Amino acid sequence: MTSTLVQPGGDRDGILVVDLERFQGPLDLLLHLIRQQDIDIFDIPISRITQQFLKAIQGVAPENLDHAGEFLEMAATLIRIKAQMLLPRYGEEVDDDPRAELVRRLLEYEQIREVVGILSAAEADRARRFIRGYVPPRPRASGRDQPLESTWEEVFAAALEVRLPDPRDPTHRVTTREVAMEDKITLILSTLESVTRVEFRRLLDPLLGTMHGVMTFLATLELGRRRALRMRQASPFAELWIYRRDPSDDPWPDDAWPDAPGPDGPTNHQPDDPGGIQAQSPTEPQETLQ
Amino acid sequence: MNPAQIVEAVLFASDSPLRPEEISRADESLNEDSVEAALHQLRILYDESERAIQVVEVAEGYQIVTRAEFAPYLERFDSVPRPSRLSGPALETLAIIAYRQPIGRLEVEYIRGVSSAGVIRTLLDRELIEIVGRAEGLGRPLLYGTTRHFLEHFGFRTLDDLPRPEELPVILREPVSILPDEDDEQGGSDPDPSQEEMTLEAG
Amino acid sequence: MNPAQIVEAVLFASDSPLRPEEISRADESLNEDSVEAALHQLRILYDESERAIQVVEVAEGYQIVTRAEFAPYLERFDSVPRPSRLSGPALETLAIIAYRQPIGRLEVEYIRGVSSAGVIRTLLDRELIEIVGRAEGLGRPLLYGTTRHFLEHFGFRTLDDLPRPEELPVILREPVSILPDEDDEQGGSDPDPSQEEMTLEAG
Repeated sequence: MTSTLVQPGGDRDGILVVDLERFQGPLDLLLHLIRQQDIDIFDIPISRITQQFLKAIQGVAPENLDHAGEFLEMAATLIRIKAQMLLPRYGEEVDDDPRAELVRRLLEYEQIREVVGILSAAEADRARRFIRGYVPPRPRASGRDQPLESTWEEVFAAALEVRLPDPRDPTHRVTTREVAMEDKITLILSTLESVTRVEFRRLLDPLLGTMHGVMTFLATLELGRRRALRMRQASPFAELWIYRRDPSDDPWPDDAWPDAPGPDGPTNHQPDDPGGIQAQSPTEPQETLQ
Repeated sequence: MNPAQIVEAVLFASDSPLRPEEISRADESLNEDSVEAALHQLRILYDESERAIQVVEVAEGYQIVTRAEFAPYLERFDSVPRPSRLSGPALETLAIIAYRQPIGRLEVEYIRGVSSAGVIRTLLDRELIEIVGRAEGLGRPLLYGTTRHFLEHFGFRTLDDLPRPEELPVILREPVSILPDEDDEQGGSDPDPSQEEMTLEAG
Repeated sequence: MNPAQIVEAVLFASDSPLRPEEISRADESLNEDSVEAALHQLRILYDESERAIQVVEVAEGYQIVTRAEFAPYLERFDSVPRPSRLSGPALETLAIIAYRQPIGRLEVEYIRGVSSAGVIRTLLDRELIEIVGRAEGLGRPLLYGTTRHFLEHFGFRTLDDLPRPEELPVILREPVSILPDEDDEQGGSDPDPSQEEMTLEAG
């Protein structure tokens, strides 16, 4: 029912060649693929879309693409849905369709894109109306002269709500940054400063979620490319070991690290950080990753 | 000094939109109603005398701005400060926060499909959003909402100037699929994710 | 668009006074003479319609300003006290500073989890807090404490009157260090609060 569009630059499979940089993220890319081919959102041919999605993100170097991790995560989601579609389905309930959540997100995202259009138009219109350019400075009433209506009860209520993030409380982990590959590169390099080899799995923090894992792996690959480390895996699915690659070092030493990992080893990823608090990057909102 | 003159002087001297009750602080003779009346008078006066400036209602207040048709002349001047436009990610994040406020970062990121800490920081810096509270539950994540400056930046009077979710077209959605009882016409096994989940809830 | 309208728009939107030859850049149809004529026209228009604003010539050129006789209203507008309440973030920050003074901005930000420069400025502005010294160490950061005005406003004689009940978070009740790794497990390593981001093994 759908006529596949072959655009200039499209290959013979009819898969659209898209310029990934144009897209805000994986949902934007998915919407584009669906819209371009006039696909019924409620009956997405997951197999075809997955193929097209993978093709679109293939060959793009992670450092050239914002949110590379999120694109990969979406690819994983699509593959999972595709696999679930192959399973026998019991009944025709909405909940049974593995695509349902994706469809909901796509529709929601489509609405957001509509709102973006509205905001953009409003912003452009507003930008054509200029406010007064020069406002001479006038004496401002000192803050102290403004009657303050706040009561001690309010201050005290705020005091009771103060929560100090406890780094050792696994239910209260603070993440202050978006998942950036640069951070993971720092993590790997600093780990390899104190030990000469480490299991990839040890670089992962199960509480930080998939995106961190994907990014850590991408960072490992990138460092491999830069010849900053070596990777070794004895057999498929075996533990992946990462080795420091330093010309002055014996590349395969029998370091004590895997047997006796000390708590103060790998955690000191920023040994030069002077102030402690500064390292927290307090200018960023911190929230707990659930 | 008539009220319209006082209101004009105060609006002219202000660098941000003013609410009628704020304007009324200029003189004991003024109150919210007389300021509203004076504002009305001023708007008519500016319109009838074909002035290049006008009184607009924005961000829950009033402000004097140039008429849009004079923009081409003003854009030629370095001495005319121009507000910088927001990036695509910033607009997208603002759109979500505007409709879903109060909302936490993780929810924004799930809707956008990409991490958003950096863009949220930018919006906080530009005072387009602010922290409006903390959610209950694990870690009590921060919740964000739009500011009065957000309204000003986009020239909205209030948040109600944004279209309601049900007024937003959803291009991908086929007209028939809006009605759940017409599911069959879509070809039997098509799933129909529950409609109420698809609309944004204005808040 | 007549010349007087263009001149009005340009003068209004410019952030500095403009000379006639500068104003004439707004449109090819304008020159110094036509701008002078338009300025004259505008001055008459403002006078005759008894506006609160006027076109004045200053050393650097022309600008639109409010008439001198409206100054009292503007002064009053600026000085009439506005009752105000502290925002949620301001209350939280004030509570932290009250209980942990003297305290630096970074420590406040560490506890709150968000950047706090703006809210600290607000509290300084309101004279609820003041700079009480500088910390030792890198950059010798400023330390903040509460003011006499704080005590007066909230009805305390001294800081010792601040209630410190059991339910107050330990971090505020006792002078415990907020630096997270001063226990033995860390083997005396340098304080590094960022480690929760990077800890390799889940606890």
